[in-house]
Amino acid sequence: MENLLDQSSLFLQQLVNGITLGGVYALIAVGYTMVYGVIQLINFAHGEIYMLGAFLAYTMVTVLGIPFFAAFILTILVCACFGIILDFVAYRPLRNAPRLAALITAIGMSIFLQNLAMMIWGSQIKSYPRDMFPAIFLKPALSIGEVSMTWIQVFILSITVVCMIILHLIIHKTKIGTAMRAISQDKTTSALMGIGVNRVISFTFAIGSAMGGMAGVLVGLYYNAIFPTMGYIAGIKAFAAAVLGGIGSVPGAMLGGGVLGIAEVMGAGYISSEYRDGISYAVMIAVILFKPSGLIGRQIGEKV
Amino acid sequence: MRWQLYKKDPRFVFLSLIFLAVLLPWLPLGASTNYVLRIMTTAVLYMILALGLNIVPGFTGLLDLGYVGFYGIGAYTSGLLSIHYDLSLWVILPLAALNGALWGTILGAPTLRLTGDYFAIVTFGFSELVVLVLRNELWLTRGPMGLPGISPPSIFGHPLASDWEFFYLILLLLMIVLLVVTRLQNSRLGRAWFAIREDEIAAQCCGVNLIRYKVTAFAISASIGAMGGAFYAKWFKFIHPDMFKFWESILILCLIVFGGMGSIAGTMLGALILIPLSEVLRAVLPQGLFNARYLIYGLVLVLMMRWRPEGLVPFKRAQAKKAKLAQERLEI
Amino acid sequence: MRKLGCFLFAWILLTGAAWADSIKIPIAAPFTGPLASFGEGMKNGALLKGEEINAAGGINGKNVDIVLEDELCDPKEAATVATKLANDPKVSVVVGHLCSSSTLAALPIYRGAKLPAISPASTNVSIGKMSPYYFRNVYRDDFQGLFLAKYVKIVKGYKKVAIFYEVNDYSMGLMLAFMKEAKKLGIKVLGTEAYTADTTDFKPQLTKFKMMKPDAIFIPGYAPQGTLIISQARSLGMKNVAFFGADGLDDDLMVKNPDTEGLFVTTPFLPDKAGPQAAGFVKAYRKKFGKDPNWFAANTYDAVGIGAQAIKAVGRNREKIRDYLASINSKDRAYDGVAGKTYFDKNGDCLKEAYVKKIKNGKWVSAEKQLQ
Amino acid sequence: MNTILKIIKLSKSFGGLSALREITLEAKQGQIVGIIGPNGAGKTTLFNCLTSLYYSTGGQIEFQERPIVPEVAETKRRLIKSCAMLFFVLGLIWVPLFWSSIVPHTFFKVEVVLLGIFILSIRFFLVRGLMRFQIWAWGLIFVFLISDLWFSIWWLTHLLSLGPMIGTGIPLYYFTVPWGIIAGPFSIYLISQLVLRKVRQLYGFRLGPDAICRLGVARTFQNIRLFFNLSVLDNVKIGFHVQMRSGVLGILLKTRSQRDEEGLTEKEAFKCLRFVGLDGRAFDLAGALAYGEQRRLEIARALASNPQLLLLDEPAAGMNAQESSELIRLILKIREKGITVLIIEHDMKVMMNLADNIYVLDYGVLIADGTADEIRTNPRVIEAYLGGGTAHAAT
Repeated sequence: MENLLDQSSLFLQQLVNGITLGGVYALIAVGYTMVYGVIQLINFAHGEIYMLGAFLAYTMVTVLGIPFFAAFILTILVCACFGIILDFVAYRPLRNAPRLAALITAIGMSIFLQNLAMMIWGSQIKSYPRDMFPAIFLKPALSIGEVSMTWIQVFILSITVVCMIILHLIIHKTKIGTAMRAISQDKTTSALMGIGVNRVISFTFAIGSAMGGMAGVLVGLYYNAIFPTMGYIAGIKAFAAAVLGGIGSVPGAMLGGGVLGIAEVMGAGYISSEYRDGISYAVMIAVILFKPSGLIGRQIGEKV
Repeated sequence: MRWQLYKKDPRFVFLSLIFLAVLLPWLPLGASTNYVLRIMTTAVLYMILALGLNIVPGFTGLLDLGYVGFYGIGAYTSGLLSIHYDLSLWVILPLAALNGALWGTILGAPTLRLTGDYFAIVTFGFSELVVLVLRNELWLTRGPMGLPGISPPSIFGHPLASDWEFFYLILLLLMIVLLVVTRLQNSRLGRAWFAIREDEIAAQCCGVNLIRYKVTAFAISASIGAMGGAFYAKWFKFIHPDMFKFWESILILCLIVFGGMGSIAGTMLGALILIPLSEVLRAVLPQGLFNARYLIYGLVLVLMMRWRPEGLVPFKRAQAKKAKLAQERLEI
Repeated sequence: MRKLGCFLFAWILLTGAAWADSIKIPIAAPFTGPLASFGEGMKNGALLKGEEINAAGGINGKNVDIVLEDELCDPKEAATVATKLANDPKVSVVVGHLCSSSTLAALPIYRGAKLPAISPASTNVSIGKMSPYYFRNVYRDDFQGLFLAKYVKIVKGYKKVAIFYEVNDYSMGLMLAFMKEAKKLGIKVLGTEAYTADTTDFKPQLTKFKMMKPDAIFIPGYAPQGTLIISQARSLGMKNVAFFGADGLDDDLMVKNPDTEGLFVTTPFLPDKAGPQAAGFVKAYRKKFGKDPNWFAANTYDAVGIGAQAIKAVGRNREKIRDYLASINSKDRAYDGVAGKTYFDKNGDCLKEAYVKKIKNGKWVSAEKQLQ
Repeated sequence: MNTILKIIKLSKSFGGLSALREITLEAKQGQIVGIIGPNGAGKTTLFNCLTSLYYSTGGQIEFQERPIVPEVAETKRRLIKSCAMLFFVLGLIWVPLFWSSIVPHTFFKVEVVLLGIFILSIRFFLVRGLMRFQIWAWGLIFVFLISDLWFSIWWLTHLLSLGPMIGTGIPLYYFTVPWGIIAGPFSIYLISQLVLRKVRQLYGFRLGPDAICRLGVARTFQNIRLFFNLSVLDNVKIGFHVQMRSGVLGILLKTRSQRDEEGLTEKEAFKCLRFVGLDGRAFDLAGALAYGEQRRLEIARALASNPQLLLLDEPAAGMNAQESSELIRLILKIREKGITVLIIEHDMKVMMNLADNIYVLDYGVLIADGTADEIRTNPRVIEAYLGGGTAHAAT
């Protein structure tokens, strides 16, 4: 019987790991979902904004000595502005260029930002100084038998849920939210209706990047490791989560993130840890092939 | 009269360019001839890869981010065949091309129904999976230990050793690929691809079976990539999974974007300029800023798309020139 | 057409090599990229030795010019660097290549150009028999794995061990050697889990280890991932599990992390165990760079010394240098360097002792019980 | 004069909005048929359904007695449903066997139960998807059937090695053997069904736009869809695509047949251009042509695929009087070649003296059909066009 209890606590602990990882992917996936939902562009550079968020918080705390929570808020704001600048510099001029052009610009931007960070902060793995965040984060919040969940995991999940709720309200209740949904249906008509299309798109980028920056800080905290190429792989997995949930829908991003996080952790735990990244890529390809509209998303017919 | 016409004919331009390249090893460069020859061989190799990739985004307008997967498959096919069965390069090249085409079809057939963005992401997923398999399947590829000791190619029994021999071999391959690509471009298949690139719906209504022609384009592009990989393995004599990372796809994409998507001359020019650029940057950049050259490639992608999306040698102008040429030939 | 021709020609001139009349000893290592901290150790060791040689009048009157060649621990870069060095007549011996994959990439080029090379750091097993022009003044992974298994059995007495390896040639080589020896010595290997280079989330695998309840976990990977694994294991509540590793973990990065208390690693160089010159070397290194040398610095320091000694003895002809290096094949003709006596076997490998050091209240100290 | 095209009760709806409701329409060989109606009446949707750019949600289209849009009969639908249900029931006993065969000594474990629920739920969604004719269900079922087949073969070949007891006290042996016998043949049956054209046809897999073009239906578009970056000659050559046969190998080896075919196509393309009056501009880019010339190039490209039925979508839109009279002469020349023409047009002058038979569409419903004179005086048409009130016709 002892074997059974032991096995199930292993499973539950993996589940906890999976949910936390899922929360992180969900936060990043929101950025992809909102941007793709509005202007149908895969914002490859979003992964890099997530990485910049982590590094900004690191620099603020170590170099400028700002306390953690202030640095946390400041990083979110700076990342939001960064998202707007990125849209203004890279994507606005290509608003009605062919999709191939915008996609290639996104890839170029991602490579550019990645190497810029590598030049500024060097390519070694850096970690947040131990005294930076309140010590309570590391103490296990609730532990049943072998299974333990630290406060920082609780902090990440709670922030993810709170952000999702706020975002959902913004999109469905506020004026700018309706404008966003209008633009995702048809850009030109919404412009005719007096919606400042570029302004709303910048707002979308701002929110998406703010979420991405927040995710960067949380990951830096949780794994205590940041390095310039962390955005590239996490970005692609987050996009897979966004597609899995149903591109364009915020709850979809959350669901997709959770499912992908758990699938990856279970895969690494039970199937084979070498193919850990492979599992999320396989899930992404399977979803795109068999159900492009994702779990929640609606099928957007192609207008001839 | 015939001479002026002949001078403008693209075929003549390519032949004279290759004739100039043949002279390269004998140029008096003193000690660094081998080093320059090696850079030129790499540049010509990337020209072949760029011509291969050019078929998918250039002719048919589909962004393929997974091109390095086929490059890796070709390299490992060649490496494994030459280690286990010690086949010569002339047997390996067609086999690698076939293997690349096979995997191109396996990936292409189900995914080519997708819209552009999703297709790009699926090809990216494919190339990452290929790297994972190469790295983790020890029984097949010795995984991270790589494949050392690949025998160099040999012509009539004489194994190639010095750099100029490899340079002539890669030039020969370039001419073959150039022949294939130009013939495809000016044929029914090429026109169907351009139709798909210009307007899919109109192409469909003209009787072009979208899926079949996209998969054909993908298979041919994959086989050229695999052939490039086969040469690379034989030339390098050692291959390792880290050589086929996502960055290579971006680099080759950068070449065709910079040169001009869809135009053969542009793609070749792009490779000729950008590949030696990284060697020049190695000499110019200070020690610490070594990865600045990736930064510059990323910047090239962004700036080109912003100010000159059609690249150095625009596809549209190439078509107009070709049409003018056909008109003059008709009048004679 | 003409525009293209002259453009091409200018391009070629630009990449020509600069001319200087001095003896060039290039150091090929990853000075940027994830393993830059190891490369930096090699750089400092080489520069220090270069200064000392020049201070003592250089080799046969000519100054020694230490040239740093960055290859990012990437096989393609290594091959390009190797070609550049092979074509440079000023270069007659190379001290280079840290990662085994870049070493394997450069080997055929060095053999083609008959250019002898000494690697102070690449420990992979399969490199030895690949080329007669390749020598190493560091022990091989199989020896290190065997030594580690013996040490764990005799000194520490662990019964159940788990292995958490990185998917690369160095880490897997060590793991295979360790497991072979562990089976012979009766140490039970509970399980092995892998991780890729740029992951930061090790919790799924560590949770599996937690359930296995091993005595100790062997991490044959590199330091950057090592610190993360240990601190994440501690946060999962694996307080009483010991950790041990190989020379990949021997880096100051580990000391900064308070969780790594009690970690012990094998290393080719220990200041207080290595003999008389070591003390002088450590003092000079600390004076010049402000911190203690790691084993990369010591080995590179010796490698440059061996190269300089070869050039002094037989001049700059590459073939002669290779024969000279091959002639150092017995204990009495060995090069008595900072990291112990170095002599090569017929494959160009060398048999050197391995030492063990551990972290005690935040500092690297040499372990009490060594194993000879 | 046999009927070349028959559309029976065709309907198409985008979500709630029904663009076409029960359209029945006929076109005879060599006839010019006009379709008129106010904007948004569903004329272009009718053309798109005809060339299967849209999948119509009901009704049938026959071209030369060959069904382009097949009717999915009710009896065949039930066959698919029964297959689906059988597949699901077999799935029920699949899960414990699937897991026990992989990890024999782990019959009761947390993961087995959860994995079982997970696989069962996937199979349930598959069956539901299969019944609603969704493409993704067809794909996934294919994967599951392959794995069923693989495991049944594996079990049948390993009959002895499984042994009566597998660590769990339950004689799996008696489960796995019957399962192997049932699942194997059933999987083969379902795979063959799903692969054979008959079932795929039944599944509502319609001919694609390119297959319809190969049958001999060419069309032009309301907003000009030319290949603007290609030369005029190339645009027409692409129209010849259906008539050419050269494949990849032929092109690469530049075989004699491929060269002859290219030469023939070039001559034919010039003939087409001369027919349309554009042979002077053969070597300019399609984008450089004037609006009227682009319209005529699109018609030339459509003619290049040697169609029996030509669909013209507002060819005279935006043309002045002189250009539209030229167009009328061109369309009459096309009719002399024996090609049936179906025209959508607003310009009454063009329509009245061209069309033999006119159908009038309004809000997706057919409100009138007949010769040009009948239509001109039909009150319902006038009301639809002029929006009620004035009774006298617009001549």
